[in-house]
Amino acid sequence: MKKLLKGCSGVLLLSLIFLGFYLYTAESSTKAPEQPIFFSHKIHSGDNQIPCQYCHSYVTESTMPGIPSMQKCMGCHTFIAGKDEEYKYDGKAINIQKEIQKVKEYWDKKQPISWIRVNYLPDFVYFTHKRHVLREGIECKTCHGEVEKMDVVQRVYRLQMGWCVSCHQEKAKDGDELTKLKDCLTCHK
Amino acid sequence: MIKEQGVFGIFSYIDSTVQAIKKLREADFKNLRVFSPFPSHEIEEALERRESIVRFFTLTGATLGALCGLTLTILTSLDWPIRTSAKPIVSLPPFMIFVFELTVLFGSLATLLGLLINSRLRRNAPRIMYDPRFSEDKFGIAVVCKIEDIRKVEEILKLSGADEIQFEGI
Amino acid sequence: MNQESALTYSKVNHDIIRMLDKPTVKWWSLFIFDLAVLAFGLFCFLYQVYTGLGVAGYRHPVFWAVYITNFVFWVGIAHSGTLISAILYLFRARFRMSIYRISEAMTVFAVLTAGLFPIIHLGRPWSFYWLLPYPNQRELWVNFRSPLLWDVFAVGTYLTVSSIFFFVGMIPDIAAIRDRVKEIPRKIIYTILSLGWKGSTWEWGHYTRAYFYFAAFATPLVISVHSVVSWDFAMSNVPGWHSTIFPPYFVAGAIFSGLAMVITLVVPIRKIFHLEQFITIANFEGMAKMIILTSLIVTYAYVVEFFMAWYSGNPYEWGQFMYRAKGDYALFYWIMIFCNSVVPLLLWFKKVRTNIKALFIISLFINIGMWFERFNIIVISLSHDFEPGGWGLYRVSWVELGVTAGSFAWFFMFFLLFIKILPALSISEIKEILPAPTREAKAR
Amino acid sequence: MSEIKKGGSTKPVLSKGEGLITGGIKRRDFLKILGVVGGTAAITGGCSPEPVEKIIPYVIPPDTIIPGIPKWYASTCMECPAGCGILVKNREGRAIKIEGNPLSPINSGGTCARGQAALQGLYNPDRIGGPHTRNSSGRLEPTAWDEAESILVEKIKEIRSKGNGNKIVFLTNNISGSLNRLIDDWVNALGGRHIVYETFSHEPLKEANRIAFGINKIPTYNIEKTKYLLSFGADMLETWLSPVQYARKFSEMHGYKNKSMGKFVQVEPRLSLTGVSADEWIAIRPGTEAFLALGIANAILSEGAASVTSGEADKLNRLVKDYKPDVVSLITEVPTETITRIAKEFVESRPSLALGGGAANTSSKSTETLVAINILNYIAGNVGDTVNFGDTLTLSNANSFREIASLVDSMSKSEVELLLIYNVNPSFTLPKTLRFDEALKKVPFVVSFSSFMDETTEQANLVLPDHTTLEKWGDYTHQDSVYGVIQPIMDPVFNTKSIGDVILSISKKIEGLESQFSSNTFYDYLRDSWRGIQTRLAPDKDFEAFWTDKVERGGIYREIAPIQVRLSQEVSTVSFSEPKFEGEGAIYFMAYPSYRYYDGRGANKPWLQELPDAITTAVWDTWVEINPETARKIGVREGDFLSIESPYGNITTQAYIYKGIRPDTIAVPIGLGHKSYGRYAQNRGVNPIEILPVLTDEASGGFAWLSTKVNVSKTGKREQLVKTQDSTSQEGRGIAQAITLKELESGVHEQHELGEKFDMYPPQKYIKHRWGMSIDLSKCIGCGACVTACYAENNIPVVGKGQVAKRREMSWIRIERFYHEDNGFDIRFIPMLCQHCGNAPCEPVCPVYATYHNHEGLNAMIYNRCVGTRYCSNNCTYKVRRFNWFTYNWPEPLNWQLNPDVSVRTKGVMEKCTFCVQRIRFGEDRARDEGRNVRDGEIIPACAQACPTKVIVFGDLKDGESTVSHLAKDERGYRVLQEVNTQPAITYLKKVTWDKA
Repeated sequence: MKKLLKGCSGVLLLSLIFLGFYLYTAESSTKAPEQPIFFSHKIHSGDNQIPCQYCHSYVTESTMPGIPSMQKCMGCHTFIAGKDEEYKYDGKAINIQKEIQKVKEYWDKKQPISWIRVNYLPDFVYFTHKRHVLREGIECKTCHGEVEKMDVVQRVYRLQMGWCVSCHQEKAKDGDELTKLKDCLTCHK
Repeated sequence: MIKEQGVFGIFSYIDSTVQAIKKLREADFKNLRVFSPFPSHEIEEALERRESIVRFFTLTGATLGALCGLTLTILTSLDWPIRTSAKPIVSLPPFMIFVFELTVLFGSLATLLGLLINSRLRRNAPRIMYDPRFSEDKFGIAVVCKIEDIRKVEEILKLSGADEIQFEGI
Repeated sequence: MNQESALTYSKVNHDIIRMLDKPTVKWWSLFIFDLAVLAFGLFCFLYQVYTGLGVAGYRHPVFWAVYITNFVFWVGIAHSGTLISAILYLFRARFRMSIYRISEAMTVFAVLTAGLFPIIHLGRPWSFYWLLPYPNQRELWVNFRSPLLWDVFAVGTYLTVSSIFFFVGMIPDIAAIRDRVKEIPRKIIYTILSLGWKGSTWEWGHYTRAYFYFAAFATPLVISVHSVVSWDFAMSNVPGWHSTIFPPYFVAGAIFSGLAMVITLVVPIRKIFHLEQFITIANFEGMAKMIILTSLIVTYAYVVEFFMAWYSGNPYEWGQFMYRAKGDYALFYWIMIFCNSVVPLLLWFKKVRTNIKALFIISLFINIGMWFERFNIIVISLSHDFEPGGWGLYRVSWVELGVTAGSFAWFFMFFLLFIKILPALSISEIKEILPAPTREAKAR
Repeated sequence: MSEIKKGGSTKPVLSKGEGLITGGIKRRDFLKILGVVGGTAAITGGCSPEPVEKIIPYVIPPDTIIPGIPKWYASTCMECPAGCGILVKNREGRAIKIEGNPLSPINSGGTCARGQAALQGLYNPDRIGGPHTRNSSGRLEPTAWDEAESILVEKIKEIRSKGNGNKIVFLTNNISGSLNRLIDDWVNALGGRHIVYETFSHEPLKEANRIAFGINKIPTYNIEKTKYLLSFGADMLETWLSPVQYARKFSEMHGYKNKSMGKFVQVEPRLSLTGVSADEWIAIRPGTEAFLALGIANAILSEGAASVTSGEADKLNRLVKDYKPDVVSLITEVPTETITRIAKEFVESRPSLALGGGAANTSSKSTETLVAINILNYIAGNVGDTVNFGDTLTLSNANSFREIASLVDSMSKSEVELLLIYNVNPSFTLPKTLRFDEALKKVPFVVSFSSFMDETTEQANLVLPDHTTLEKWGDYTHQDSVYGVIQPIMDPVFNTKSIGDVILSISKKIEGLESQFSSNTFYDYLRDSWRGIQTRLAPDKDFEAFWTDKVERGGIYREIAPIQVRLSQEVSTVSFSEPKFEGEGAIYFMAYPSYRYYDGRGANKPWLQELPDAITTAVWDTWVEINPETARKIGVREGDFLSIESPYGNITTQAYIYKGIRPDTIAVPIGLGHKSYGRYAQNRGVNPIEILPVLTDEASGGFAWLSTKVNVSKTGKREQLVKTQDSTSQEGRGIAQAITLKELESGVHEQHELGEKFDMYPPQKYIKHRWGMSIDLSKCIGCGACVTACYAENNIPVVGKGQVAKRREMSWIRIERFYHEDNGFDIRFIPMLCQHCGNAPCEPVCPVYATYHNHEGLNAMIYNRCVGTRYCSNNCTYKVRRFNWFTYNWPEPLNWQLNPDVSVRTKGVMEKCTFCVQRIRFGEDRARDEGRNVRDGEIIPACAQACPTKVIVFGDLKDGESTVSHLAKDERGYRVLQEVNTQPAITYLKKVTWDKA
């Protein structure tokens, strides 16, 4: 009888430890969402070498990077119709031209495309891209992963507090700076 | 566990029980097991048992607790130093409270452990060499002995006034 | 102890185990009513969690009220249990033997009740676990300088230790029950609980030793716990809270209220189960005397608080205490004085001390008085502190009353179950104080 | 349209689509990127579930909006006729905060609570969503714009065909500038009349000036220059003419600097908010101010101290000879020596200034009173110095009440066929006895341009809702020296249309008008009229440059010097007598304009409703102020419902026992008691105007507000009067401290030890800054602008009357008021907010570090870490922490105003003043980007910014050169409850009082 009890408690204890460990280091990546249009970052910034800031133009001046306007899309796609060929993406075959056609339709309807959000921060977190990209010169992929290798962007890091803090800790040069970087008010207002 | 064998006497009176114990020990039967419905000093003395070692468990537990209290508070405070009011990051006076609490906590748990281990409280129900009346009003002496000694033991128990005598494992 | 001579070991077993017979209709009806009240309390709590703490009567600047009052009240109740079982054990006070099991049970259940309130009163109860120092991905720890965290540890430890103490003390008695009951489910349960206790000498040896240590731990613990609870107030700077006298004052108060609660519980049990032989007038008198003592200590504290407020010339303190005596809450203040300082004076008379009915009524008064003591300390101080611009009044809401009622139901639920499932009196220890049966005695 | 998440909107906004692609003012378009408004979304627990969120890009990016970066646009506030210059913050296409325009000479940076609350007019959930017309069943039903306009066109055509153009009346408030011109021309072209109605139009001021100086205008007053201010019931810090301007000037005159300050004496039966700031309150018998003025004049003249020509002297002497101080004393119940003393002080401390004509004290003899006051100013040589007739008010153009009355009369005689109503609400602001509503029924067709469903609009046949000021183009002139530009801060929230555009577009459809009103939009019309201004003021400039410059600066600001005027002959014809009071009652009834609601137009803004009245701290309701003596007589306690009965009706409201009012007078604030006007205003409080008689100031035809005697009786009903501060005494605890000028001059007064004294603990270490604040009590007038500004900046929820009754208001800063009765009755204000203590009691008690002391001296509060033990607030010495008892909501579209840089708190967390940490961070970031240190005064919290009298100074205590660190060492400096050794970062400067005789 007591053996059984012991066993139970043992299992419980272990599972607790594992849970703690998971919460401590959890960095799962989520699968790519189904976007309204098949937009491949790989083709744009990978194959065609378009720099991130060409589309996400506010990244160095504002808190948020900005999602490219339809106008920006059409800026190129009035001229680039795309190849009329099947493009392979996880088992599916996608016709690039058709996808670009969709963008044109949106444009003609003067209707914005509603993308599914991939990288998400809770609302009580204040993160400024400007501060990180412009001043600290942190590369996009540090947080977003190698987007140029992804067709449909998916989240690479869960962007949890512990993850942010660890980076802040590394970046600090001296005690004072550490205090500043680990000040709660840095991200929570 | 190995099947024990021996003689097993049940008494109604404490003094006769004590007497029997004394006699048996004189007769050089040291492996006795005595049962009583309440902790009895006479019997303890008669058996000349040494001090329980539970106290060592207690000591270890308590010390461990104190250390845990100290390290937990100090290390976590230093891990992310956050200034509240003008108080120092490591402010020992309040931390002492945790040292104390954890001392008591771990101490008690260790003591419980010590009790369970030492008094072998692990089997579900006593099967052999036990009589339900022990928990009520009877005393008992179980003598583990060689087969040739059985008669002798029985003799002693009878003389010292055992109400009844049973034999285990024979 | 004259009638006790009639007691034999087997009678002890018989009488005490008899209490565990099939519950009567009365018991069941009581139990169901109790559950109903508990359900209502639970509803109130959930309603509060869903809508927000606003449904309670809190208002600026009174941010703590009935919930914390209940917390302190129940923790206080708990203390006398440990006092009777542990401290008196160390002092070898014989009159504890017959009542300590009940008071110990009371301790455990009271702590279980008290422990709920810190969570109930939280603004965001669902994240109460943030008060525990556990490793998390946020790399955040807790603030060990906060009295509230001292509470977490103190109460947690107290609950664990007193439960162990409670259980260990019962092992031999459970064994006794095991050896008597026949019907299968109970047999199995008691067998498991008794951990195969045989009452052999080596068991007794370690047992007594361990029990002694538990007592030795519980004694300072019980004092520390209520000191910590008092520090929740004393460590702040609120006039009426910030006072060095608080720890002894609270500990005394706790024991005071606890003893009263023991009487409140024991008197009916004694009556219902005809335990007059076990629980004698002498037992009650012993408690009554301790009540007088603690009542005097508490009264002394009341006086000293006032004196210090006046003598220190601190306008905030003095303002606070004049407000207590004359302000909006004066009624509650005087109720407290009457119940805690005046009523117990009756116990100076042996007639009253030895009159069960009188004791019972007085104990009820004390329970009420002590509840109001906590209410006064918490609410009145908060409503009238440093900054006149921030002063405001508090009114209790039905939700708070519901939860409070629920907490009593919660406590009595455990108690009712205890009476029917576990030995309410200590079999083996009562035997200790009976004269051991010897052949000489027989012969004579 | 796109749905925007929490803090955003799902309300479809017409023409948004077009707005995006075709012309329109793109920079003001709504943001289409979701998540960036996330800042306004609620905080949740530790690890929040991650909802599927949409991000929606612009179709075409607006030219100047960068998501996440605020833009400021200059405009003009239209919450009252003062027309202060404002700057409006635009984030992601939304107006989220209003601040005073530092360039504007009117308010130079400050605002009042009403100005701050203009946003809640813009986003008011009860605005009229689009044009409405009355259907057959007599109910107003929505319609389309062209539909609505054509209805109006048809009506006008019909009327003109009958040749009844003269029966068209356009009733507006005092809209000066281009719109005024447009309406004038337009209605004239139709043959009708344009009548300007202002509830408080101060006709007696004009008339008195005409009589005394032959100038039929309202001048401006250079209060800042005066050393001695004598006000006969002018509530210049509340609603009188230009409150923010005069508050600023007053603080310059009365604020303590280098060992001196001006003196301010207030003469009025009820101690008003303005009077509270006075050094001396003279509780004069209602309506007898004239005699006091004459008495003073008499004393001055008999002393021969007057600076007038001998001729004038005789003339005046003849006028005032009967009013010897002792005589006057009998009439006015002001002691003789007081009169002579004031007379002495008034001439000796020059330049002095005498003011008068506050609405509440306007009696049937106000013109005479003001003539007397003019005489005072004249003989003290203030006219042409502190009284500036060079720079007069456009308010002078408003029609008198008498004219309004005659309009109502002609309406009831069905002499009006078409009534167009804009920005006025006569059925609320006119006394019931005038029977405006009945008259309105006689008008066949009524058009309202109101954006809100007020009492008058409810009776209109056609409703053509105008934009609010923040959505449209326009201009406004309050005084000759200022041309303010009104520019749209954002696209219209609702389907509304600028009145100017409506007039222009319907003119197109009416023959004879199309040529005269050729401009396509009012914007063009406006620019044309500004071309005129440019050719007048800056002929050499190129217009576009001129225009953009003015739009950026918010308008044209000039200096106009005072002109010299002499006393006119007519003065000597004036005869003085006591005013008429209607009703047999024993008690004077005073209905005073509320500084929160003005004439009632503020009542639909929750911020103003929840802003505690400075004197009573009451909210969300009306009350009647009654002297304790009188109260004792009729056995009234606070909260009792009193029935106030005049010959014209009675009102019932709760009593507030107030020592600051004469025993023979009771007072009720104007502004509440609306029958409609939206959820916040409706059926709340009572409207004292209802029981006033139609009595005018005889000479000027202005409405006589102080003209009734009433009976007061108990109804027996009693309720808690909902207010935010119960205690009126500070129990000698030195919360709001004061010091006399003498003590300061002599320098003998105990100075507070402000240095960090011995401490068990090591001193706090501050890395770069230690933010601190100083609050000068000698300047605080208790106007509450800071409170409302804080609500706007920090997303502070409004909790409503029921919750305030439980003292659960959420304001981070509160104005505490304490009554002093030691020598005379006197009230002190003290703004109380988080002191950001160096040794904060709240911090160590939090079990989860949700509040702590950061390296910049901020007492940080991390909402999302808070579990809600509330211990911090218990331990807070100043009780400035607020708890979220519930999750509070902002009804659509009020939530559009939420500041994206500040978390919206949810139920169960503590919150409090953060010194506007978001602004601090913004300033620091900018400094870092520009590679420099933060400049002193660069970072200003919302409260300090809004304060019209610049009471609050914010800065870095670590930098020894900063203003605030100097003030922290000021001799008047003290810290509230510093004996508790919390070492606050806020230093209060003691109020300075003149030694009372």
